[in-house]
Amino acid sequence: MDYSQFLYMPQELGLLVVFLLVFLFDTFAPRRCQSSLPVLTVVLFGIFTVCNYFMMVRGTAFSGMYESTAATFVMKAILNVGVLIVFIQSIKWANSEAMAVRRGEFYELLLLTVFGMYLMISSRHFLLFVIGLETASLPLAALVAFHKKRYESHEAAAKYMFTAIFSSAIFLMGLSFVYGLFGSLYFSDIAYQVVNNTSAMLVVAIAFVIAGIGFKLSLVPFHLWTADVYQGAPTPVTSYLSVISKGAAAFAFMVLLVQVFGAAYSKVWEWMLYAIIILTITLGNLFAIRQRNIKRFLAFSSISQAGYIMLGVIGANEIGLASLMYYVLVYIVSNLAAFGVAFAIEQQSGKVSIDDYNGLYKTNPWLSFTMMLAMFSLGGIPPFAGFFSKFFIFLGALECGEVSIYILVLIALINTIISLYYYLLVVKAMFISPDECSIPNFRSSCGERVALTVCALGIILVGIASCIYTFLVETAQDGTTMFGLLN
Amino acid sequence: MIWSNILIYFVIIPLLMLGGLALCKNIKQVRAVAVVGATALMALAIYLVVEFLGLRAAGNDAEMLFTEGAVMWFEPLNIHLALGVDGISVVMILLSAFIVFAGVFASWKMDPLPKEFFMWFCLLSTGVFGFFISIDMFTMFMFYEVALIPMYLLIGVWGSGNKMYSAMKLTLMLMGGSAFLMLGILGIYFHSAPAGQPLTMNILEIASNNAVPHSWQYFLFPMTFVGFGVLGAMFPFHTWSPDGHASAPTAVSMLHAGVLMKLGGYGCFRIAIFLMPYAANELAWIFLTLTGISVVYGAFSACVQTDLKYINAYSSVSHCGMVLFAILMLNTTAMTGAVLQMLSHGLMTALFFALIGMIYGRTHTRDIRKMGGLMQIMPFLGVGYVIAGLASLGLPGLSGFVAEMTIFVGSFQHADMFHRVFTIVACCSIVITAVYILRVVGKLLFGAVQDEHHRTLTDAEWHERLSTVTLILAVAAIGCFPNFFSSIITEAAEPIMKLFA
Amino acid sequence: MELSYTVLVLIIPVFMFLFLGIVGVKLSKKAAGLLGTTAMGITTVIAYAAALTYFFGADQGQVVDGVRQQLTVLDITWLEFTKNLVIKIGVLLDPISAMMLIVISTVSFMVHLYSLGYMDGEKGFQRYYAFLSLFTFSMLGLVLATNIFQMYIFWELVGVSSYLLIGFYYTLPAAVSASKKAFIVTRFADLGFLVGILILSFYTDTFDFITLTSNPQAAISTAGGATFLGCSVMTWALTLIFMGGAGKSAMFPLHIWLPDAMEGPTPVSALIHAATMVVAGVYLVARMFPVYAVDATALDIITVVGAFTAFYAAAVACVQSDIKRVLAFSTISQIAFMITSLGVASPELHHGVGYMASMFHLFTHAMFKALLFLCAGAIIHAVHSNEMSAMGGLRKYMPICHIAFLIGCLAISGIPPFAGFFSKDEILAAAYANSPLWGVWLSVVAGMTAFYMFRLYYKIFWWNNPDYGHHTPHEAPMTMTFPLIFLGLVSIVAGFIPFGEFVTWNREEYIIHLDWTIAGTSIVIALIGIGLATVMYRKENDIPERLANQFRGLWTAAYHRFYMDELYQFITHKIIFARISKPIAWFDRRIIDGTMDLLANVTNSASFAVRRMQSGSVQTYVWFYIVGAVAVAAITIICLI
Amino acid sequence: MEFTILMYLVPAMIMFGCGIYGFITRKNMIAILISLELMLNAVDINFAVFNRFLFPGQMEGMFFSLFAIGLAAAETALAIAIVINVYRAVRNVDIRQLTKMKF
Repeated sequence: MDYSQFLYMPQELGLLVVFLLVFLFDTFAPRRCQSSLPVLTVVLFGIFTVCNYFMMVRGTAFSGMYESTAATFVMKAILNVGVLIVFIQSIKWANSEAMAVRRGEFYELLLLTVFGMYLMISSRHFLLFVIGLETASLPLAALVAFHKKRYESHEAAAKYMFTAIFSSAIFLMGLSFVYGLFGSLYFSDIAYQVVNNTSAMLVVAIAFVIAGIGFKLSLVPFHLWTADVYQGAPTPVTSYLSVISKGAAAFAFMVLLVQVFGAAYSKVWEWMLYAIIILTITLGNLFAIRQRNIKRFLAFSSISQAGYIMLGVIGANEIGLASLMYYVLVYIVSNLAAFGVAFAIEQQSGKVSIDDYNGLYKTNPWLSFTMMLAMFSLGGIPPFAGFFSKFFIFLGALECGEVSIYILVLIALINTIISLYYYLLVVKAMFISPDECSIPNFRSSCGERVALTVCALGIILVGIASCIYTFLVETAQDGTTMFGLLN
Repeated sequence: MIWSNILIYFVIIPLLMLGGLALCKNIKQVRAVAVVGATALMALAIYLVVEFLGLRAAGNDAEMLFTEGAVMWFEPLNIHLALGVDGISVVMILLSAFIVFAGVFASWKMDPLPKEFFMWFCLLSTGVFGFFISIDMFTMFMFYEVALIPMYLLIGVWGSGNKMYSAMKLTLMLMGGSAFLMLGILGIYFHSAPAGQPLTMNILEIASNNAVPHSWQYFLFPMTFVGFGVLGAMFPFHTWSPDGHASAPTAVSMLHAGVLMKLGGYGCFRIAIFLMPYAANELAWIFLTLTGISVVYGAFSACVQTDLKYINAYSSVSHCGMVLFAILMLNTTAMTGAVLQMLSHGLMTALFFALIGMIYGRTHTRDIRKMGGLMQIMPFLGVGYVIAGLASLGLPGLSGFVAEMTIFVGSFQHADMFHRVFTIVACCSIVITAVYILRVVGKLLFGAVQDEHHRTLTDAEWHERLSTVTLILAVAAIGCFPNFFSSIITEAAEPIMKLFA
Repeated sequence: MELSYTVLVLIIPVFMFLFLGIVGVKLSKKAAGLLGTTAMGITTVIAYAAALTYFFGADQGQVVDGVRQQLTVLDITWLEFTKNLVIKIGVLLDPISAMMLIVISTVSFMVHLYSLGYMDGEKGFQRYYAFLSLFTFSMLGLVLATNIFQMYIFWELVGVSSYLLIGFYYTLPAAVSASKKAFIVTRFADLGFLVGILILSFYTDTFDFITLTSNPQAAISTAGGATFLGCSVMTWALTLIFMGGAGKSAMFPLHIWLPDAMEGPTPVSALIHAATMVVAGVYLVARMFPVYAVDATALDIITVVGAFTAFYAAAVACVQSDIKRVLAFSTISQIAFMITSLGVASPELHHGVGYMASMFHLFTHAMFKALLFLCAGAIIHAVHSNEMSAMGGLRKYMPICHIAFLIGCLAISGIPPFAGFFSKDEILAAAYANSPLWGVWLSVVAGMTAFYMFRLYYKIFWWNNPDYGHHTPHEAPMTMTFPLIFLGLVSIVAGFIPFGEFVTWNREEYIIHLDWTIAGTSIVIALIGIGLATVMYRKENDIPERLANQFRGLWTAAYHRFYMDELYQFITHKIIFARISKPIAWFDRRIIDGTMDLLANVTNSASFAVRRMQSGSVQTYVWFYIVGAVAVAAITIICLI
Repeated sequence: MEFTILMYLVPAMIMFGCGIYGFITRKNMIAILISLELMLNAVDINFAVFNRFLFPGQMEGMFFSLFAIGLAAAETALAIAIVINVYRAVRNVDIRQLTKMKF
């Protein structure tokens, strides 16, 4: 066997190195310097993230089971940024008493899920894909259950676990149909045989596959676990769930649908996705309106955001892919900012209800300012990044120029008004509502502040600095054969 | 390079103000920064007008001037940061500069959080100026929303009455409008160039390509027109206006009625009409009916209001309806009238709201039934109010008359009977306007003093006098020397209206 | 042109207005008053100079083969609508505008002078003079207008200055509502004027008077016989324009504002509501006369409106008890005379003498009606009341005023040799020339005029005198009596001016020769009227009571001005406010706004409705999951088959 | 008798259906885990059968089912651990009690 092909997966290898170092330190380092583990992890992962940008390679490995293209590379790099921010945020938390013995596990499990996502992103064979998927989702179940003391944590873990297994069963069933139809699990082989094949079996297979990934993306109606899990899980895990795994899944989803089932686009899955997008955006918004718990609220908002991300998939073109990656990046910074503020406040005062935020601006101007940026960005208000990402995702969707897509976009646009309503509710709580017993002023930990600053800068700059989007478009167009068989 | 273009500084200055305000420690510095910035903007605007006239006089008859230094922004989508102004945008910029200047002084004693107030104020003006100077649909739309969103906090935090409701309603309705607008703009973008050529967001190129298929125009024209029409308070999308104005603080009402609502009219004309002349011609009658309604309708419902701000909000509905009405007449004179009306309505409504704010700040009520005989107590404000009222009911020598007459004459030149009859209907509004203006003036200023406590109140202070006088002078200037403005506007409107000749 | 200095008559007053308006409060009252009066004096001198130069200018250049030329002294572009439709601000000198110059400047100067005494010690004295200057400016601008739109501009300005002056005592509710009423009613009329202008300019493509009047046939023909609702558009235009005139000149049914306008200071009533502004309507029709002359329908409408108003106002005047109201109604009636006389003056009959007559009457009426009002002012100043019941026997206390008032009454009743006789005689002549009906009608009204004027005269100066308590009425100060004397003299001699040499419809000379049959009858009728008044009101008696009781219904109706005001009240409040505005406001709040709120509520309730989905039990979640997946698949399959 | 592919597929599908049914109806979490196992095994059977009958050439399906079994084991292990956690917390394993967080 030719080991040189491992060189085509430098990011995975780098990640493994980081993981091993952390693991070794966690196992053998003396107890007294254990507390420096989080910082170490951050440093290592930071170095890795930076190095990422020098390890760009293109090529396939393992007889085409694994492919590394510009797009996958950039996608992983984007995810790394998010993961790094999550790590930085959770330094203080990881050093808290409750975490004393288990902080190592936290980081190791997270790193493992990242590894799984890498595999998902660049796998070109369903076996590898499934392995990646499971690697990405199983450790998260453990992480959701991380709060030993809190009951919600366990309930959330149970719900997540059962739904996850169920959905993977469905997904695998779908795969078995695919295998039964085409006798191969290589993306490329399947893609060619999908052409003008519209057997019911294929339709069921595609539906099951969509359901399987839809679970990770929490698309309606596969989303019902989301709110409970987000609420129950420890906040860093929640933020991780909400952005990183969602981002990875979104990319993988696009690859799967476009590259594998692209030939069935207009006949089969365009309409499935069409319906699912409308349901996702609308129901997500409808649920979000009434939430008072900030984490649940963000959960539903992230559901509707996932719907918007799917607009990039339904566009099924380079602009769509680029806009999707861009949207994920913007979504990472915005959502992490929101979660960061929520997390800081939860850490400080244990308050998680939006009503507790009343008059926050008087006491903690910077936190509320960051939160406001995040809300405006999520709501798609210029000049913040969210506006640009929404605009481009719509643009990508409309590229194909079908009237039906115009209607879809119109529905999505009308939904942005509803979403703006509940985002403004948070802003209102912080800036306008009278403050009888507002949270006292406090100084959040260094890590949190760094993370929030990064996010805030991201929110302001990612949009205006057009070079990022331009770069993403170039990446999307760079030698990808994704859209070859589309019809 | 774009820095060589003076237009960009209309955006830079407010941003600098924003930064400066962020560093301010106390109210004095805040005021200093605000005044300096506003004055700079005013000076720049006047300089721009001079330059513009100079270039025109020099025989530069390009449709847009100051277009140099366009910067490629989002290369894959061919989105530029492209600037340019014609006569219409120039006068709009001048108007905005005036209102911002007056607004700063009208909100001199803003409390609480003056710093934050002025920061939002600056963001709003950034959006407004950016909208007027850009000729790229994307940047236009971006600045448009930048101008809209600060309203929420400006009303929500510093407003009065049922402010949360009003602020939310205003923001959501306007954003709803811009949702339609976004779809319209995307649609135009995808049909901006004939097959094979690169798509573009640049208004001038789209207009010269004129490639939007007629079938699409039928869909996109209503989208964009309604999108902007919501902000232009077009019936039946005007209901944000009364509540919003009633709850907004003085300066915000000034800015909103004075400048923001103009974005609606300007956009309707610059994007909807200019880029889709065919549909504009075909569908004009629908919107003509709507705006014709809102002209009379607003005036009538102003007659029975008892809250000063509601009265002015409804009169704004009527006057802005006049703007859209004239735009839809699709001829040069009416178009000139529309822009003049935007100017005059902007100034006099700003004046109105400033005075109402000052009166409210003293009497703490806006209910005209609770006030009376204020003329004896605060003669300066009283006289100012009377002048504003006379301007609004179209007294010759003040701006209102010029604008309305141009609109009426222009609209009546339309060859079609339907349009002329509607013009006469619109004319009726001048009587109704007189009715409600005089009703207010009579109840509020004249007669005996209603509330003995009011006798102790004081007249305007220096900064209030300053902002009032600024606006009154502007109103009178337009009223007395209309040809100066109308000639600038006409030469800008003519080439566009050729599309319909 | 050597007459270009005429523009000063506009510049000086407007400057005075701004000056007094802005820094007036700083000045002392005396200073402000004197300043205003002097400025007015200068204006008057210039106006006279201009008018006299125009008429008797050394170089007879103004007269070309017997036709007086119309001189456009200056014409500045003010606002350019289209290439041809341009608003210009200019000065047009022709016989009628020159004549109006004299009238306005004279009366205005007299009133300025008179006010020095009358308004002495009033609060806002400076403001008063500022407004007077504004009015003078606007009125002069109106008469000197070179185009119909300039006229409209100043038309609005006089409306506003009248509004401001009527509401001068702005603390009195009566004054406020009167001023509001005056403005809104005239504004409504101006709407007609505006629409008329729009139609006219649309077809003729010009605002300019000279272009319009020089060749009216062309104007009609460009309309190409276009009709609207069965009537030719030209008739519409002209009638609507006349509507504007009717509003300003208080023709029935737009007259209702004038009696209330008496709430303003008496000199103001003399200046605006007797001598100058109210005749603007007459002036407008006269200005456009050549155009009207080619449209018989419009002229007939004018005649009917005028004739009816003349009678109506006279009838009401006979029973009013407030002296200013009596004078107001007599004004209405007299202006109606002028209007009628324009209406009946079609060029082919009797050299269109009606035109000349109406202008002549305008001139004389301005003088003697101003005189009457100023006298009334002096009387009110003396007895501090408008009610006749508070007066009587004043001839002993204020002889000058008595004489002046008597002159005024004789003049208005048309007794030779006073001014009114000549002008009214010409009007009657014109009316008879048109049709006997109008002749008789107007003669009757003339008789009524004599009756109610002398009723007034007797009730004030003879009748029994109530006890005036400690302060007995006394003669007014010099500043007030001088104008009375001056105007009195004018009212005596003005009739002998050979008016026809100066003002005729075609600006050619016309020699007035009295038609003694008409003159005789009119004198007789006037004397009858006077005699009747003498019998009834010479001294205390109960004839009026008995008559009033005999015709109780008629009397009350007339006393309440035939309930016109009530009708208007009903229309404005019951119809416009209650039936239109309130429903619209309600509709706006409930329906339109309600829909918007409804959308929000629907969204909220929807979000409440769907919450069951999130039941919290994994099994429901999975249920939705599998159903969703299968449904998606099933639907797609069905669609594919 | 001749073994056709359906003879394997139908039972597999039935197993799958039973799994779903069990998941939705059982109260006991362990029972639910068992039904999940049923579903996963049905998948394994599918792969194996498809491979054996339709594509005997290569072993892809077989391998896949091997991996799937492994994954199933891992999942079950984790699930059991969580169930135990829950049991520690609330002293029972009734899934219908786990509805504290809802709406």
